[in-house]
Amino acid sequence: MAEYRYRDALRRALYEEMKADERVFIMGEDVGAYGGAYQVTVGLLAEFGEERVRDTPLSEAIIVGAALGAAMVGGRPVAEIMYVDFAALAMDQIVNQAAKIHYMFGGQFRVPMVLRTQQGTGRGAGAQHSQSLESWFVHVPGLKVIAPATPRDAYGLLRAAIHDDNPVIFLEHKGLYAVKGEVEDEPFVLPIGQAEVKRQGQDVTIITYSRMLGLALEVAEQLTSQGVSAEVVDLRTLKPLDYATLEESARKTRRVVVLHEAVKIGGLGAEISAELSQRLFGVLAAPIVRIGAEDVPLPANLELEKLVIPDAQRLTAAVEAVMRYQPMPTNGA
Amino acid sequence: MAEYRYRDALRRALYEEMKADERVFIMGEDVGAYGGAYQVTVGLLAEFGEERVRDTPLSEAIIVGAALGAAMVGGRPVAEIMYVDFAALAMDQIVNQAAKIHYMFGGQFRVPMVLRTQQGTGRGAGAQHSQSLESWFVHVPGLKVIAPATPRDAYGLLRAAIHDDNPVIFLEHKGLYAVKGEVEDEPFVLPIGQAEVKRQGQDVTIITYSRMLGLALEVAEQLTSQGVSAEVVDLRTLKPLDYATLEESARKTRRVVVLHEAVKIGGLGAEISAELSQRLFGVLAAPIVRIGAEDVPLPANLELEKLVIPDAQRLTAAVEAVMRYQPMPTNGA
Amino acid sequence: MVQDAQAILKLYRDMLIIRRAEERILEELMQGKLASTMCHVSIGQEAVAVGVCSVMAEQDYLTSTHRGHGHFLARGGDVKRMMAELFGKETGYCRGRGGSMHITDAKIGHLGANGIVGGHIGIAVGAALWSKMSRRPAVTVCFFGDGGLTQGIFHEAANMASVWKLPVVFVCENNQYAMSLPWNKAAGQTSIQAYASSYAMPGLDVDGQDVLAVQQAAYEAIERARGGGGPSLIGAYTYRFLGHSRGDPSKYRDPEEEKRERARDPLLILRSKYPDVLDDRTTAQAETEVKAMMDDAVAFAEASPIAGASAVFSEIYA
Amino acid sequence: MVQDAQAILKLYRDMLIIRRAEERILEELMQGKLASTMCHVSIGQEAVAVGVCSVMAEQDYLTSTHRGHGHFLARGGDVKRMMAELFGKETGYCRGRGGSMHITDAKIGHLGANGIVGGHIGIAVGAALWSKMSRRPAVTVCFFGDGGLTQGIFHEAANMASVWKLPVVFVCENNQYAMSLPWNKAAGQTSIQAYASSYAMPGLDVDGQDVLAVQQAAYEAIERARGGGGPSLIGAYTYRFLGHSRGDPSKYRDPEEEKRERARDPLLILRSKYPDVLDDRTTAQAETEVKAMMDDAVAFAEASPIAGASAVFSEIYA
Ligand SMILES: Cc1ncc(C[n+]2csc(CCOP(=O)(O)OP(=O)(O)O)c2C)c(N)n1
Ligand SMILES: Cc1ncc(C[n+]2csc(CCOP(=O)(O)OP(=O)(O)O)c2C)c(N)n1
Ligand SMILES: [Mg+2]
Ligand SMILES: [Mg+2]
Repeated sequence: MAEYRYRDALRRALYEEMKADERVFIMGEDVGAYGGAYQVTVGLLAEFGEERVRDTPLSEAIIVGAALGAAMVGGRPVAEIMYVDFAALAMDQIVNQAAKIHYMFGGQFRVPMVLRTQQGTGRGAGAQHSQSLESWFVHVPGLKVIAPATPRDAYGLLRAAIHDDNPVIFLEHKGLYAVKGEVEDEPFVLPIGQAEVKRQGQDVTIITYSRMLGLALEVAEQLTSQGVSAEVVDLRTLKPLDYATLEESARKTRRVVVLHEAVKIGGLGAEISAELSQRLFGVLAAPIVRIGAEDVPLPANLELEKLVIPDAQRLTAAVEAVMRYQPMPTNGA
Repeated sequence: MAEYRYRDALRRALYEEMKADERVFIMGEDVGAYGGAYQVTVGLLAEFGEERVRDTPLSEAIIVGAALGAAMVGGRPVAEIMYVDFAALAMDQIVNQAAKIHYMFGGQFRVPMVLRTQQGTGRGAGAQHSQSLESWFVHVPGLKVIAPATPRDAYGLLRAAIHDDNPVIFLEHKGLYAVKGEVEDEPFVLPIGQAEVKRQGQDVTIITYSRMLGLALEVAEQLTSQGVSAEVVDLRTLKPLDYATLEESARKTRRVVVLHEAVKIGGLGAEISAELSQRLFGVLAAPIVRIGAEDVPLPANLELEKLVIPDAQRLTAAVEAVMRYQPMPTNGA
Repeated sequence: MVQDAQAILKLYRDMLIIRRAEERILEELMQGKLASTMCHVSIGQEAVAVGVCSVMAEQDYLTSTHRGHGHFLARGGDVKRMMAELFGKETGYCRGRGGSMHITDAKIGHLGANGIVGGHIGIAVGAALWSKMSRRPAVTVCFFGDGGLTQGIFHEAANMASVWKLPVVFVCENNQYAMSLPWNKAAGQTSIQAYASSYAMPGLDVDGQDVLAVQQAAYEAIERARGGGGPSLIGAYTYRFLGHSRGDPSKYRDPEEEKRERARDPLLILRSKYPDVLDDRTTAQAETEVKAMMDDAVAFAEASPIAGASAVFSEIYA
Repeated sequence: MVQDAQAILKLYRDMLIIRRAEERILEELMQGKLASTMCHVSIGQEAVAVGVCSVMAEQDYLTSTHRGHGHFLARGGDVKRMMAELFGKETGYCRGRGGSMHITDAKIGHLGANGIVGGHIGIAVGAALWSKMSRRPAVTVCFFGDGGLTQGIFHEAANMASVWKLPVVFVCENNQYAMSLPWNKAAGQTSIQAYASSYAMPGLDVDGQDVLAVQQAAYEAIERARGGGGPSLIGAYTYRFLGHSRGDPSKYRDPEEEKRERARDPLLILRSKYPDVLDDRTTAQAETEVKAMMDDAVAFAEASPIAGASAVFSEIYA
């Protein structure tokens, strides 16, 4: 067992996969000598050479398109889009092409490609470099979507994504790259599609993913002093969603808060809240509360940015409200 | 009062706005001599000339970009993207640019532009020409989103969209263009952001929009024979959402079904269900049921396409289930 | 290229197959037999597809457009399973999920007809990239229209192919119109080959109605790519004889122009060049054979089953 | 263009303002005074911004990039409110919402620095379109980098501007690198002007370190556009003296190359051309004045308030 930073765990996954399978290669902007905008691919150029660690021209659409074409004829590309915001330039290639090729052509092609990108706030990067766009991808049939929160998950799930024969959107978080965590020395792969209970609790379930996991764990810890035992479930995979795990936890605690950094309106929290509200109608002791970013473009000033996204205060208040909830006397049948 | 087809009502709105305001102009693929892929702009070229009814090169990103630039310096463009699927080629211009310009630059610019497009199934147009992507746009701060279901709403809301000083995504439906309905002879404008109860009812609320309104009204009518009185609420504007109207109806009926053609997972129905489930916790007599497309790319075969999207049978079953719902005896406090 | 009688006849016959297949498709469409409303025929443009595909090797790839029946058939796709696809049947190439606009056969290196104008150009570059990386002598041909050329991704693709010297041949079928937009309102200039210079690749404009001219240009470009010489751009000037799609009366076109252009029929042009090889008896026999092929194809399509609900919900993921 | 002493001094001083402003910005950045981590300086590239902006008319527009301080200041933006913006203050041009990457002043026809490489090129074309449609004699200058040139939207934009003969001047600042990617790995060829021929517009490569050469090229292109002659493309060859952004040691560059290129400092080049106008006394005085400007700007920024929560949630819609 060793400590890895999130970025190093990702690099280890890339390294092992490239060693094991000649068909795996990396392409993207500044992934070579620069080592990636967030240093994930540092050293891979020296190890694997320019052929397999390809610096591309600054052209997001063709990065995805070329990865897709290569995947259709036998390659296993891991393409990088530097910021998820720039995926907006490649949405046709991701959504109309990569996601649909397998089904639309009646199963004639496989599309084993991974699209690594990173999203989120924390650097005062402004409205065009800080978005969290997972719900766009979750809405698209044919894609898989992963958003790891820990070095261990980042490692195990990136390997799984590379093994998968479908287009996988792999969402890292710019605020996590330096975060450290334990990763086993023995190589392993984590299954796609499994959420994980990251903290056991009895009274309330906080469902979250990516960088917000840290906030959830921190608040959960603080809440013990108020006698609240919070369970924290980390989705890890956003598509397909592991409703079995979510439902089990929510059935136990009967109180749910869904937390993410993406805009609340139309965010993934809506999907989860809607589904659990339906499945657990009559079981829940309180309405499910969603916490996400306000409906505002993200300001560049780091202090202002913080006002837009969820923080400990808002999460604590939400949990408290859910704990405190008293059913109204219903005025009907 | 005269009967208009949906497409003619849209054309009337364009015509009146262009007559009234020289700054309003149209640009898009085949909007001129061809009259638009779905004949909305027929005749406008003859009336207003090539300068104001501009056939663009086949380049979606620059269509949106140029409309945006024109809007920033005084024009009031109505740009057309032929199919919403092609908006995937212009997401950077829509989301990173148009939606953010006003806020990100501290209010220095206004962006009075309308992006007309059409979406949905019904023509066996296949996976790349039949999607419903409204939830992408609803998730983006800075945009407004409209999806009219009737000729009257199409007319009144397109005029409102053109008057608005913000980027408005105006989602028509390819299956509605030939549908007829009454529109007042006197010019009028409908307010953005107001849902409308299209059918009064007492027992259950069906919340829907765009082409699915027809299905909802049809099923609601059929349900009377079973003694079920269904209220049908048409959202009309998808962003901002008129929760006041939705809540009022849901509070009355205490039963809600949300219906749309877009993929259910991560669809707008999730947002509505999550929000109403929270607001009306303890008030609702049954869980909110969402109906949307299955998580499958849309097949070209018209018969197969029908299997993927909601139909009368599925809607009826959902309403019946909601009506029939019996709370489980809770096994806890 | 040396042309013997057999080769000429094959070119003629391949063009005839496309012509008659698309005429038949239109007939079936009128009778409501097609399962989708989307259908674009390439009548008049057959020489481009046939000229290019005639010099492709077995291991080569191609990507195609919404107007792709010609590329598909010229590459050797089976007209039966194609017709079944258009009829929306389970025996169709895409199990009825794709229809006309997505006709594809992976087995013959056909990487898909695509409904997004320009959307497949990236796929072509990617296929060429992997061919090069895996050291296979495969060349990828990327067909696209004059409309595709004004999409940003063409330029990103051409640039990447150029920098990485990828074995891809870009074939722009300039049929003078993108839907209703004439080329002179779509671009600031008339040439296609001029675009090649931006990407430091060879560019050549050819008469797309002359199958031999197309063949020669394609042969050179493909062999150059195969030899490691990188990409090329061919501008094949052609004309679509009919409307953009069903129900387009092409009112935006000058009838005089249509008449003039229709006279430049690639089938007639080839016949006039080789009257001895393509004499009346030979062409009549070809007609008979091709007619039978089409009857068979329609019969096969009609007899085939449509997918059931369970099939629709299968193969969403690999 | 006729150059009197005053004009030369102004060019020098405008370049000096940019140089010293950005040096000061870096200092403040190191001290943790900037409100965002995003900051790209254009030190070494001042001649392009100043040369072009020196011949723009009051009613003209420009669009700019992530590396936009130079364009902004050369166009006459107020360094105080710019510094306040970088400090994230409410008095900043964007109320602290934009930061360095989005510095903008609508009042001087500046339509925004943009964080998406190539993302603003459409805005430039649209502004030019409306100028033409509303018959105003405004020209729009679109600055972008060598990286922006490989984005599809540049090509869509150049094509549209060409077909519609729009009054826009595309200025590609080729500083030889897009982040770590050298131009020779980004494109198949060295010239920028070569891209103009695809769009049937004039193209001109100039030495971007020579402010007078840039000015001359821009003058011709702008006046041509103003006269209805349509768009042009200028390729200005320059070099960024520092890393791509803070914390980039530019390991991907050859130190020899850096040394050679840094010797071609646009300030020194202008001085060496006009030693009499730009003598030691004059330049020293300019330094003093500019230094005072920067001190004022920083003082203003520091003294300014930051937006409160209510401000953050205002002006989301117009
Ligand atoms: C991205 C995109 N935009 C628009 C369309 C609608 N459309 C389909 S074909 C076509 C014209 C294409 O012109 P061209 O590339 O010249 O091919 P042609 O139809 O002439 O064969 C258009 C506008 C589309 N399918 N995809
Ligand atoms: C669409 C997009 N892709 C990538 C980036 C990340 N990025 C910012 S600047 C830059 C390099 C830009 O190069 P160039 O256009 O030559 O401008 P320069 O930085 O050299 O001034 C990159 C890759 C971005 N901001 N936007
Ligand atoms: Mg064409
Ligand atoms: Mg550069």
